[in-house]
Amino acid sequence: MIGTSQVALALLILAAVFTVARAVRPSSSTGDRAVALDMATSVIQCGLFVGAVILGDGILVDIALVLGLLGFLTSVTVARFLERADR
Amino acid sequence: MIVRNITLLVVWVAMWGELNVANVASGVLMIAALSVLFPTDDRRARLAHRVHPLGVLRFGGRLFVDLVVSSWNVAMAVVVPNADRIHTEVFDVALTTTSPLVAVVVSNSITLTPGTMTVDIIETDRGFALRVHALGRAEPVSFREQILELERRVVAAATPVGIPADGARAAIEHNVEPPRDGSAS
Amino acid sequence: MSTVVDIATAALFLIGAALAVIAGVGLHRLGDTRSRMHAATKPATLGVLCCAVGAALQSDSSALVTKLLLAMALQLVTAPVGAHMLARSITRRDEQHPPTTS
Amino acid sequence: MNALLAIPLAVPLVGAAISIIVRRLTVQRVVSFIALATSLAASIAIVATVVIDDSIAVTRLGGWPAPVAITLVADRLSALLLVVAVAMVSLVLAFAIGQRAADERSPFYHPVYLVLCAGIAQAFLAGDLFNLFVAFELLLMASYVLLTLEGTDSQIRSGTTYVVLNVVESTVLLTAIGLIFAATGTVSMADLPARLAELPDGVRSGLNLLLLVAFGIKAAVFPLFFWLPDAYPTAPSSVTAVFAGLLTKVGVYAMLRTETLLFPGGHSTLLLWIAGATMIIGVLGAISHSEMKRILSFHIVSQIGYMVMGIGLGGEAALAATVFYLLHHIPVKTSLFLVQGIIERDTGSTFFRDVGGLARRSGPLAVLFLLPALSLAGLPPFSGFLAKYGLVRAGFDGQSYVIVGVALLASLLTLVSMTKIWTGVFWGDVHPAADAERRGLLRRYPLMSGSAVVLVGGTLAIAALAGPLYAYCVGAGAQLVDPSVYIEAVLRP
Amino acid sequence: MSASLVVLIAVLFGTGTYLLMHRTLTRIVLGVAMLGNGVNVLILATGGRQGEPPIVGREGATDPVPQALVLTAIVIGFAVVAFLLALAWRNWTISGNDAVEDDVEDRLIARAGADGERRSDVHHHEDVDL
Amino acid sequence: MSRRSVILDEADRWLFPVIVMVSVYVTFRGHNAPGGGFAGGLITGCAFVLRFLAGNDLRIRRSVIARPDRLIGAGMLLAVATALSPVLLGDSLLESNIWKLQVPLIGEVKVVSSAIFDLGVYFLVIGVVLAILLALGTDPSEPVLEREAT
Amino acid sequence: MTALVLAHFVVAVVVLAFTRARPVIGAVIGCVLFATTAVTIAILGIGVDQQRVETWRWIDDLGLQMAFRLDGFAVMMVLIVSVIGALVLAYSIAYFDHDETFVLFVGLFVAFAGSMTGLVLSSDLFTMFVFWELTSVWSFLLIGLNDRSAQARTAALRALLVTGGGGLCLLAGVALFQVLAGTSSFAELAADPPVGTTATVAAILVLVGAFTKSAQFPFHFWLPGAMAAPTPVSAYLHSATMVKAGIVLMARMSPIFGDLDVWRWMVVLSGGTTMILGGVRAMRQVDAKLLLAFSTVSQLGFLTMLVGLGVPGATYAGVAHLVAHAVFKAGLFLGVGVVDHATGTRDIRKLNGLWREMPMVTALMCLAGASMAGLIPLFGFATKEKALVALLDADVGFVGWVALGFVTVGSVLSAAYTVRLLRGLFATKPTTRDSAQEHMAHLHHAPGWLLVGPMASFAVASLAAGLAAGVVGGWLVAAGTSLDLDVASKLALWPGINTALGISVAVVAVGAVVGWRVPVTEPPHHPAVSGERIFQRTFDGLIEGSKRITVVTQSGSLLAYLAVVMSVVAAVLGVAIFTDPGAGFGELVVADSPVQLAVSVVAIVFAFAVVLARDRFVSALLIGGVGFGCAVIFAMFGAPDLALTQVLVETLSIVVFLLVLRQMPRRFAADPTWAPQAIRIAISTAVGVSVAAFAVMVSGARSAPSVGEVYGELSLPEAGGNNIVNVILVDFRGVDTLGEITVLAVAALGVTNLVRMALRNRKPVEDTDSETAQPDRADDAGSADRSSAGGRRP
Ligand code: NA
Ligand code: NA
Repeated sequence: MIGTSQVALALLILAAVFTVARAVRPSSSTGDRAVALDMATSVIQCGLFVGAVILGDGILVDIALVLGLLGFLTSVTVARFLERADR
Repeated sequence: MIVRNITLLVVWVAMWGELNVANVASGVLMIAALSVLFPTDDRRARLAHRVHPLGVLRFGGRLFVDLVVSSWNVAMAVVVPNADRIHTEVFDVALTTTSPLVAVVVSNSITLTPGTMTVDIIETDRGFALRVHALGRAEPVSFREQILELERRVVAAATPVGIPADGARAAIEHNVEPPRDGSAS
Repeated sequence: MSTVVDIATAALFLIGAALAVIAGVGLHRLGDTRSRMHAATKPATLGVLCCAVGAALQSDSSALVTKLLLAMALQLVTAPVGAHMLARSITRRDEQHPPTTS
Repeated sequence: MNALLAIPLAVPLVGAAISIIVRRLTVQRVVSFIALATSLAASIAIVATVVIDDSIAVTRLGGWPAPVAITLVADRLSALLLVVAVAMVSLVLAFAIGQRAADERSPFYHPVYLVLCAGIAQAFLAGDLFNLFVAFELLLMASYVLLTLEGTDSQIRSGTTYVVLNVVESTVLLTAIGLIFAATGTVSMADLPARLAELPDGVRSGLNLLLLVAFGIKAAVFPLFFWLPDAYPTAPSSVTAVFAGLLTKVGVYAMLRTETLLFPGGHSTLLLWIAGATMIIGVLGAISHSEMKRILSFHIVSQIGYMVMGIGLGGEAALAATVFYLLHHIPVKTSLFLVQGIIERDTGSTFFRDVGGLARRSGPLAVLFLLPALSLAGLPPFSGFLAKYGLVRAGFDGQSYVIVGVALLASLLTLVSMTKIWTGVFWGDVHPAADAERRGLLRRYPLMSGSAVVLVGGTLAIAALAGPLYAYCVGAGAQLVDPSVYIEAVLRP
Repeated sequence: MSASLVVLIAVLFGTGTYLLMHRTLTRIVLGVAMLGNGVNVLILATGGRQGEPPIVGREGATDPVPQALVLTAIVIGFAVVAFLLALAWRNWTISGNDAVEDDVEDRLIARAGADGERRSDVHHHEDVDL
Repeated sequence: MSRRSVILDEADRWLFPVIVMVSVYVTFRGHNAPGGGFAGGLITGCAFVLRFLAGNDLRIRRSVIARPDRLIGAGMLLAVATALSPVLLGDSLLESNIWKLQVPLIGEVKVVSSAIFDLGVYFLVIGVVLAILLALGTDPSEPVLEREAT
Repeated sequence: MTALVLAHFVVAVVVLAFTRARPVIGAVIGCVLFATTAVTIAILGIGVDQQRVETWRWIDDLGLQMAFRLDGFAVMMVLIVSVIGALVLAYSIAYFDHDETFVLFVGLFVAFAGSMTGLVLSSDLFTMFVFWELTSVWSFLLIGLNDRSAQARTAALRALLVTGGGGLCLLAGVALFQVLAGTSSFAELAADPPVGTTATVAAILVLVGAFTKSAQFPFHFWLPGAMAAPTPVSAYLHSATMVKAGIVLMARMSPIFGDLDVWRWMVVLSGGTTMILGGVRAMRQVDAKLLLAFSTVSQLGFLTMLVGLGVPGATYAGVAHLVAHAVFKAGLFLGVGVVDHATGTRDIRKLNGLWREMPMVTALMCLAGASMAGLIPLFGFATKEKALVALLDADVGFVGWVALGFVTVGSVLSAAYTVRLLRGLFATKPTTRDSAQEHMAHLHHAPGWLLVGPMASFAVASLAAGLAAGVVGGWLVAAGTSLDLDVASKLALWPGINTALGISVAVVAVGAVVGWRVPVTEPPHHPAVSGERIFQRTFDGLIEGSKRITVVTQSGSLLAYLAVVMSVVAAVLGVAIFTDPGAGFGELVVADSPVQLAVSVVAIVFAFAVVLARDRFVSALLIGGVGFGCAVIFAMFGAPDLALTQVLVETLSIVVFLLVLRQMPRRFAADPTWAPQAIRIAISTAVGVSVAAFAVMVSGARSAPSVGEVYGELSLPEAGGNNIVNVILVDFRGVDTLGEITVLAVAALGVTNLVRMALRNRKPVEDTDSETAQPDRADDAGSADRSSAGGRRP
């Protein structure tokens, strides 16, 4: 069980690497980067759920909850200001 | 309002993780305080929806299936891309509903369902029109039909009641008192 | 019983993580920003749900389960909102300033 | 005792909270007055306690035992600085109200000013290194806001320099404190000395130096002083006055405290080098400028050098002289800025090209400038001379002849720059733009002049009462030299 | 101590310092934020060993004190960044750029002190994109 | 094209109270699990960010706290007063008390005075976020440049 | 005594505060005060067995006290100060007439007299120093009395800085004596003189102080400049009293240190050079007042040699000549003032045949002049004669003969410049150039009795004292005795025919010839090298140099400041690391967990991406990435509270960043190169590496357990919470949190304020009726409504 979770974590790290790569690639547009950050919060949530099981710690779920509730705000903010800023 | 408040109460109790007097009482207090401090005095609040629990469940189940299918589709587009799978297109689809809630739920569901993503909601004189971004080849007619089907399912879960379309929109846009011919919840 | 649950959890975790990886790859493989958002929204959301369910299966307290359910519900509500807003701004911008190159 | 030590930091915060809520000017003024008066009374009571009991006053916040609780500690040094600071802050507030600029322009002046006061009080009383950091942040954030209160072009430009450098200072300080915790497992200043003593030399010296850098920026010593002369001249005089008098001295205080309590005997040669360079470079900066506020700002830097010299010399006599120097310098510097404020209020500028002949227009104002100016330049019989003499003597006692020579040279150069102000502002032709017929300058701004007069009177009183005051400082020096007194007072169950 | 955190600390401090040394206030604020992160990681990483969350009753809990210190530091860091950004905003509304300009009086002294030796004030304006 | 978004509007309508509830939850259980007034206040702040981004009115409909700085002041007052109250009783600043109350239907409720302190923190932080939002959210479509860059 | 001194200051304040309208009243009060002082001191001090002593302890811990003693020398000096003061003050009533600065003059004059009285009464070096510096200040203000004149300002400054600098030497000397002997009292120092190199240095420092005050070479140059002051000031401060302070000091100190070789040589070389130099320069002057100034310089050199040599007879002669000089020089100055007042000029080229027009003044001036030249039967003759005798008898070896040489040559010059002065002022001279004729000054109005009276007193006193030299000399024995001298022989009008008399006669004869032969019509001579110029060049160099240094130290560039600060950080840590790396490096592991490693890499990548980003929005997003990375690290580390807070703060930070950045251009401007990129990178790398390395070092050094353990034990039972971090925040370290939220609150107020100010500047019209007006400041929600309602659309 824990072993599989470790594998899952490894996969999540891989996902994170892809996500980060999108965020920092010079060719990315601002939108891309915002998408990547959005995606990063999802990956972190996954990681927190898996981590909650590995560590047997419900506390991490709380963080995941808040992250899920508020993670979209970054995207929305970027979206809101992107139109204007690019004018 | 009732729907919303009950939803909030459920959220509150779920958060504390235990159904007991203390949690319900504090939840009621909490919701009362919220209503006092942040009254939704928008005219929109007068829009009511009748919720059908069975419809909600059916909609939820369908949404889950759609999510799985769409994830699969994206996965295929990513893992084994071909011209059809990575083709993109933008459609405008006019909804029949006049309820913003329904429009929003439809729009969100579209985003979670196979191959589509709402990129804009346009309010027209006749209701809401969605601008949808589609990943993969789609046939326009059936595509629209799919979305209208989705809308029907949403309406079956939460039916807007009592307010004529134009009145509601006028109320939203011009902030005037809407005609009082419907019941408000 | 617990073995079954364990296997289910393991599977859900692996699926969730794999979905996240696919979403991550999609961020690179797909052609334009809006296409990439498909990847970021759908598989990623499903991934989160899978992991949440997996965690819920392992939890021994009802409080944690309800909290996880709440987290899932919120994820379903918020993820499309963020995606939509981004897509909207990109669409509107592209309409105002049609991309000239690439 | 519990209540007494808490008041100077808590009551201004209550006042700040009230005047954030209530924007009515009269209410804000009354609240500020009550809060500061209460603080002042408490501070005086603290000094009385410290002197009468001949002990160190300690309160353990939250009632927890000593190493756990954050303690507020008032030894002679802290108590003295507390009284001086609160008195100064109160007088400058009266001045500011008289200036009719600051608090009428922004409803945030009073709350922020009170927070500044609370921060200063907390910095002097903190018995915990991290709490000291928080106090610094408190007074710094308040100072950022006060410095940019009017949001003018020049305020923003120099405010930016000030804010950024002080933020960097905070970062260094926080790093140092974090690493001190890492090395010792505590941030209580009474708990630290024993644990620090066990550390390897490299670690201890690094931590000490890091703290010195942080406090050095705050105190504006060479080569970390440059933010000060750029930032101070742009703020309203009432703000600059309190900054000039107090903020750098908080840095000096922190240096004094940590160098005596936490790292006794460390880096004294380095400190003397820094002291000498600070004195000379600072006063040369003053000489090079032709605007009163700039010159006075550079003087601050130079004078800090004297205090660092005292810290570097170490020993009871030198530390006593340093404490007396602090006691003298705060009101003197503040009063000079108040005089500057009066001139600026009347003429709109203190550039030498814009003013002149003020001695003829207002003799009393000239006297009001001359007394603290001569004091700052270290001429007898004023307090500045006595402070300087104490340091010189301590330097000779320790056979540190070079630094004494530098100090005396700097003192002469200070005189040069003071005469520059005197000849540029008070002598010469009355500037054509000024209304030469408008005499009775002081009577025109009663509240401003009143606070300046009280303050200058205070500086004279320091000289007159130098005997008992110096004895007090010697007591403070003795407490500083022997950290065990402090440690026992705090850790005593 | 974990080497990966050490490297992270080095990078955060290094990049933070680098960003500070610019004329553009935005970059300076970024540098401040970066340094803030660096200090937070530093305090946590040096203050104790990785472990369980410090909740009463848990075995092998990590030291709570560095966490309390860092929490305070995070808040203060946020306050500072917000204020600096407001300064940048004000700077922008005043001058149309967010460059930190040199002190006027100091430059005058420089000019008087060494006429012609130094180049005159350079005013920097942002090249507007798009 | 409208700058408002129906989706964001609805999200605000439904999520705002949810976020506030989460914040209250996080605040009150902070003493026993991660959270506390600061985190709670920030979460409510995020709710206001959502409301702000949706283009909706940020006001709180009670005049006492109509202005964010009043909220700041109230929170600060609550926190300082809690800290200072033991001093009036001769104890030291921030001395904490634990009261156990019997509430009908609910049973014993433990109230720690530091929780009141935390509540002050909560309100203050909300006020801070609101103040910053209101200030820096000034509509940039009205140019505020005082002098044009030359 | 103290009361008398204080009375001066009180009177000064009263005069300045209350006699603005009628300054003459102030002057009269001053004269009364001086007279009272003279009488009181005479009663208290003359013929009294028990010397009056008053001591006021000031700072016991530093051994500082204000100590006065009324010995014979003090009595003599106080009488000089107050009697001359009264006469000069009376004279000034007429001199100033209706000048607006008169009241200021009177106030400062009285204050000066008070300080001078205190100085001469001091029985402690420290006490003397206090008054010493005060006299410098009054002198500064009095020289600058005519502050509109740039020349006066410069002269005042020069005088202040030279005497002030000397004062610092004196201060150092005082402090050294305090350290060496534990006292600065003259009596105690004399009783047990400190010895050794340090003591010698201290004595030299004191001597240098005395030299500056008494205008001894090489500090002599400030005195002639001080003649920019009104004549009464010159007569009183810069000839009769203040410049004698150095002589007084030497008189007090030379019995203690006079037998030091270095002391003697310094005194003789400096005093002798001054005497000659002053005399030579006096011969080059055409302004009578300047001529007198240089003559004063010369005479001060003479006095320095006499008093400083530490030979009892010479000192006694010096004390006597001090009196003689004070009297005749005051008379001469006032006389020049009379001429100036009457003719409007002091230029001896423009004055011709004035003796006809003011014979009375001429006669009086001749009397005073004769005393200066050392003619019998004037007092100056007796004192100079005594000096020559003393020098001839002095048994101090070569240095004594050198002194005698200087005195002889100097006396020739004295006679010469006296002749030049008197001839220039009053005699009928053959005019060589016609053009000069029309510039010739003539008497405008006859001088009144108030002008002539005081001057006549001095002239007559010179004669009377000369005639009664024996009696006066007897009085002066008391002064000599109080200086610890064994006075062997007193003054006498006719000393009998001896070597000294021979020298005197020769000197006067040669001097008279020289004085007559040097033409008075020559333009004033400015020597290529003069102290004045050196001083000015030094001063200008100081100003210029300070500017150059300040340009470097205070560049005004935030960039440079930050570079310095960060370099210092890196440097100090580097020093610490190389001192002793410690054990920390051995305890490094790659990472606590693979996730930690991965997330660290992620955060590092984001950090570099922020550096490379050229787009404002993007950089804000990327720094958010760094923040989220740190949050994950916190969560992994066992710090969920931190992680939660970090996530929230990061989210809000991005929002705030974007709120601000949306208004700016998307792309960063190219940063103008302040320094090569390499330097920036080098500093950054150094900071990063040194901080991290030091962190490793520190982490290996922990020896004691953390206080965190105690918190853990107390948390639940005592503070009622399970979450230790939160309990620490709201309870154990609640005051930190209180401070922290206040910081937050203030920051929010600051942000609001900045925006308010921007909006106010934008809308000045609306501003006047809403923002600044009092009612709006009050508690209406109007401003909040306006700023929050409706219009908030991003
Ligand atoms: Na001027
Ligand atoms: Na400036």
